[in-house]
Amino acid sequence: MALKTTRQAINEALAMEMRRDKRVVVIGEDVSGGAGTDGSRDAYGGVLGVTRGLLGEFGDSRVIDTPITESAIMGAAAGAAATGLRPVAELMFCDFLGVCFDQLLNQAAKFRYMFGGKVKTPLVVRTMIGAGRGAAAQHSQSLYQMFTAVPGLKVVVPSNAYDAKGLLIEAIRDDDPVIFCEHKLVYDLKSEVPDEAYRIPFGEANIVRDGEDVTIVALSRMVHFSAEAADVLAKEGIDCEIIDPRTTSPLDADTIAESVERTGRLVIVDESTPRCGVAGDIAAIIGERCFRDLKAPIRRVTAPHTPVPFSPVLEKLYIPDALRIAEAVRQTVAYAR
Amino acid sequence: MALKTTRQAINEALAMEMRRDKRVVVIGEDVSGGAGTDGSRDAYGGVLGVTRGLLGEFGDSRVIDTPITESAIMGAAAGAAATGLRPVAELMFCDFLGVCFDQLLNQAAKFRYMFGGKVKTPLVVRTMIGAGRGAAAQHSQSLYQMFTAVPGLKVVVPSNAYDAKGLLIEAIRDDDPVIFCEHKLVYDLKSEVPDEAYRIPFGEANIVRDGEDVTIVALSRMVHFSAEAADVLAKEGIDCEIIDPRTTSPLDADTIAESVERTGRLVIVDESTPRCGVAGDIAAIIGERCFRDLKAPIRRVTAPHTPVPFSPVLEKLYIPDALRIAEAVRQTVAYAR
Amino acid sequence: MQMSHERLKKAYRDMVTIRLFEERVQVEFTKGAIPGFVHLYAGQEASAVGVCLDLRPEDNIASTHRGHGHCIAKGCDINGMMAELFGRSTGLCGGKGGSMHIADMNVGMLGANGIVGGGPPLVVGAALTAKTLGTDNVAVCFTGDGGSNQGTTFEAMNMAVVLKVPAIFIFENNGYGEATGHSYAAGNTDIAGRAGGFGLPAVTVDGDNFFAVHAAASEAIARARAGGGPSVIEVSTVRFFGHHSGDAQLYRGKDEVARLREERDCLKVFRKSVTEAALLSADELNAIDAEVAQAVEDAVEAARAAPLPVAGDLLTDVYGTY
Amino acid sequence: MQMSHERLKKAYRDMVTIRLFEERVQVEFTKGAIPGFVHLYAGQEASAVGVCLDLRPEDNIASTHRGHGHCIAKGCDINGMMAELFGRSTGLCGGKGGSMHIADMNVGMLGANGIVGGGPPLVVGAALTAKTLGTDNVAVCFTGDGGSNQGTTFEAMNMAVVLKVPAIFIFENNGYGEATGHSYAAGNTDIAGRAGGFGLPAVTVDGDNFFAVHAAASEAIARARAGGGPSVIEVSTVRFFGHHSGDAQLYRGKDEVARLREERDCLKVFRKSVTEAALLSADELNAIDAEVAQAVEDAVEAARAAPLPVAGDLLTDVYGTY
Ligand SMILES: Cc1ncc(C[n+]2csc(CCOP(=O)(O)OP(=O)(O)O)c2C)c(N)n1
Ligand SMILES: Cc1ncc(C[n+]2csc(CCOP(=O)(O)OP(=O)(O)O)c2C)c(N)n1
Ligand SMILES: [Mg+2]
Ligand SMILES: [Mg+2]
Repeated sequence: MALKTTRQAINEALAMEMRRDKRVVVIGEDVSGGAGTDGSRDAYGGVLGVTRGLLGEFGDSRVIDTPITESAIMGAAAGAAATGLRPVAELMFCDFLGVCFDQLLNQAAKFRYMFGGKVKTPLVVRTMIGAGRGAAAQHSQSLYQMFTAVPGLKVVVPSNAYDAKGLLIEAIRDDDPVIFCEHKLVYDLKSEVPDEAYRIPFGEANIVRDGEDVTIVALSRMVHFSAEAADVLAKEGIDCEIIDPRTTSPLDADTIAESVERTGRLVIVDESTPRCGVAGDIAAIIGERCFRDLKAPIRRVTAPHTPVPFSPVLEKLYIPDALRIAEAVRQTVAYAR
Repeated sequence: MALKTTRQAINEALAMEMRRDKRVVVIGEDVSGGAGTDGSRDAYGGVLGVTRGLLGEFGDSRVIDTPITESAIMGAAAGAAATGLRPVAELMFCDFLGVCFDQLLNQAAKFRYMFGGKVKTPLVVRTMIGAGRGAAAQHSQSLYQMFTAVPGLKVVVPSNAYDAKGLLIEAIRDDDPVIFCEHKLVYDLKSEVPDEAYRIPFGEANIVRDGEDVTIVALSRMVHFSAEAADVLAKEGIDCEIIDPRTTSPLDADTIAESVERTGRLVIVDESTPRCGVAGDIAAIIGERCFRDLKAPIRRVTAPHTPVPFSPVLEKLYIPDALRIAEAVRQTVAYAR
Repeated sequence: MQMSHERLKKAYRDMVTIRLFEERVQVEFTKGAIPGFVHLYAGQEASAVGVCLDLRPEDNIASTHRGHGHCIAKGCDINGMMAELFGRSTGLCGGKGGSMHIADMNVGMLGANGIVGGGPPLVVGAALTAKTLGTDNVAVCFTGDGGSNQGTTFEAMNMAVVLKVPAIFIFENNGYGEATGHSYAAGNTDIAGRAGGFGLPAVTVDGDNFFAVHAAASEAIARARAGGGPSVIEVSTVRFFGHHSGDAQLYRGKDEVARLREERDCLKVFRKSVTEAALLSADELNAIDAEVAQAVEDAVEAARAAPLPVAGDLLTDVYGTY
Repeated sequence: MQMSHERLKKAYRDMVTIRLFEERVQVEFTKGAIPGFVHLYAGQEASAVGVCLDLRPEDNIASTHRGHGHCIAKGCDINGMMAELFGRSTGLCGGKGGSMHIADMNVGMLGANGIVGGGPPLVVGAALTAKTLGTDNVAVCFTGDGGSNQGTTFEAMNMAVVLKVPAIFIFENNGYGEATGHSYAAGNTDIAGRAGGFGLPAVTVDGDNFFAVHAAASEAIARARAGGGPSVIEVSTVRFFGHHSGDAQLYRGKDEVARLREERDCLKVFRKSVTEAALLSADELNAIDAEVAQAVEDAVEAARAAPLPVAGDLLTDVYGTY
């Protein structure tokens, strides 16, 4: 085992699966880069370098650069998946779903059901989410709620390198379309990652920290901010349990419910916007299941209902942080029925 | 006042606003029909005849047929709205958002914020929602949750002719982009509709029926099924209050909360799928606000987490109906903490 | 090269099957036996059959909302199709798909499609599978004149050229997208001409003439199998029914349909040409007509008698595991 | 027709402003004073300025992620722009938009755009406004070679032809979309040729030559104003910096940028041609250089000193009423 960044973990998962199964191909804009230029190939390896090196090992018939043409990329990947490949397509930023959503919403996601179960679509779409890099309104969203809302899609939101590797391998071996949401600011975070292949099943939440007073459910980067908040709160005598669902579809409501049955209190932390989001979704599910157990209202800590602002001073206020999480937890714990 | 269908009410609202303001134009596929043919113009007036007759009065410079090109339609409407028109664009079926979502999600919805408040986008997108006509997986969805999730969009889901007219006039006069979701099976429903223009403000729910035992929040066609259920339940001695939010963004949480403070019980009925939907969204909001008042868990009656099946026997099971609503209400009322 | 007797008969049988299937669907739909919406393919038979005759089961096609003809030409069982239209559990999709979503991967039918422009990107993918796995399969996409204006269609053509995949784009130009004329909807009405600008061979053929369609398709398929990349074929054709069953067709000229049925019926054209050239006799053709009529009748009977889906079916087939 | 002295000076001033603005942004970005991502326009100045010189404030343009040049050419205030890049509340968007979302409706600048292919449909709309309200305004869309492959772009061109609106599509072909060569990404690398197939006049011009760009734009604008409908202009041009500030540019040939700066600098070309023809003197040009350098310096100073947005700004400007 060695410390690896999430970027490395994802790259490793891709390489291992491509070695193992020649049907696995990577396709997207600048997944290698340098095609049709006088300079070097693999010049990008993905805009943030996540797929770098794959071209050298697997060649351009399996690491496929494309024009700027997201509908064709997603559609080609869906069509290839339905006919025998296991493509890992890249949607550079999740914000771009708007130019290609049909191929996921109405095509890939619906094939299995609408064709009476006779078509499998083992497609993985890797896409970047998250604010915090000053990338403004059209490159900073966390639109996993849109994917989670679509029956037929599975949605993965890894928070760390270890999970990213195991979940991506699982995604590639899964026979349904999977949207794999990578947070820009999680790429450089390190954790212990085994060199060999391993799978993390979908729908199994990770209990990141045990605690007795309050349950915090947090997604992706928010897991880390929640941990910061929990450290602070521990000093105040508040003992937080932190649960990382890892996949929003399927959602491991059981693990969350078991925790809330003990703690009686739930705070959900989600970097995305509040309306029809994953935080509200979990609140509704747990609010119903744990009605008798809840000692305080379920609180959601989310972005405001606005686009992502550019100016870093505003962006910082936009993104939920440890301070806001801690404050929400305090209020939840202090709540007296 | 006269009894009018929702179809008539919408048509009337469009005609009146077009008469009043020459900046209002209607644009979409076959909004009149017959362009470039040897037969008659206005041959369709919209696939379900909602815009019929507008061409004759306003001409083809204001009732604009287009190719099959939803991105260009939505984008042109957004660009026209930002530069001085007040377009009412038609997205024939909401299911088609997948081929044009970017122009709403990243363009129209974000202009005002991302440009620092300096651009207004008085755009209305009329679109059809709903299952129940055997139109299968790609023509039967109710994707208002996708629109509601987008900061910057307002979302209207009228359940009857009276509301449709007043809300559409409001939408056209509003300076923000509004998605106006028309249920296929609400078009033929009649109600009393004044001949003159009137506005129904956004974010004001309609209390369709007063009751003391349980609050039912229902959207669009589900309002009628809920009323059926309430009639049945009344005979069993269960007194239902029915609230039709009319707009999901903005959402009139106050009216719902006031009702739940009295009844202590809430059932939400939503024809759409359950994950990250409007039902869950309302459940999360009210669960938090009315925590002390709730005598039973908030129940959601929705479609299952599947695409819409074709066969009418399955489609009937898919759509929430009065039976399922009544059963959910009974369980909610019977719930003992 | 002269087509074999067997192939000629197969071509005719497939075309007649489409025609009689569609005419019967119209009747059943009007009676209320078929729910939802149906878009009939009658008039365009030479296109589907001319294109598909040289395809193998391993080759894939993607279709449109007007998909019955493509399904039949690609080898879908008409019993399974009819049952699907009737919403029965014996349908090709177990009754879950309906007219707009008939698919059968066993014969390479990747699905009718309710989204105009939905199919072209998918076909680039099916062609990519062939190229990547080194088979000589090809993938064919049917799109209408209306769909030729959709952005996804343009993207798919460019991508196919860039990736040099064995994809063939067929544009069935029947002059209408719903109630709108192609002459209005396309800034340049020459679909093949516009497509050719994307850097692939593009031709227009007379869709009333099965042999013309077949010749062009043959060439494109052979090129694609040999690694020569994608092509476009525009088929100029006609629609005998409305956009969907029940369409009042006010946008069509007076007597337009009657005239087309008289002058531009690809079945009549085929019959005339094969009988005049003494390739098939009237008796042989009539025998096929009768056979097919019976088969369609049987399909309707079977569909009518077939079981409906059961409640449990609502929740199956959405995820492999979840 | 010879351009007036004033207009020549304005053209030069705008081009130099873009160049010096971008070079300064590169410095400030590298220092860390500018957050996020910036895509610099240096090398392409003749395109923005050649196209915009004949535009009026009421004419609209839509731009791309590489928008600074278009903004300046259309008349955006560089103080407001620089402050926006610095994320200040005095920025053109109050600091909420940043480099990729600069807009100023007062001068007809409908926004830079972070979505490749986002602009073309919007411009069809701006042109529709002009047509519907009966003004003779036009609307211009800038798109890159990369963006020329996006479906929305194709749709917009077709729609513009169908609606006969005064829209002009400029394709700035700098040979790259990020790290991918245009020669790879486009099945047909002749952007204007492919666009011409959509049924509108389409030409290619030398983007190093301001006068060539201006002549083509003039013609297209005049045609659009007169009701003659949409046009396409492909401008062949060069990018002096990387895709974004900080790009290592490994995909570029050795010495490629140095050579381009030497041989294909539109400012040098302009200078040479106007001095040789004795239209402007070296002194006049130098004076402009100095003036602009000072203006850019002032913009940076002002931006640095400007106030940041305050917490309350987070929640404003999202709905007019809610
Ligand atoms: C994305 C999308 N837009 C619009 C529609 C509605 N629609 C269904 S078929 C059709 C016309 C298609 O015309 P064409 O491609 O020529 O095919 P044809 O019906 O003539 O076979 C339209 C507009 C749709 N199904 N999908
Ligand atoms: C829909 C979409 N896809 C991809 C991107 C990422 N991206 C930003 S700029 C760019 C390259 C654009 O190339 P081109 O159009 O040639 O413009 P240039 O950068 O050369 O000015 C890409 C791929 C994006 N912003 N939007
Ligand atoms: Mg057609
Ligand atoms: Mg470029």
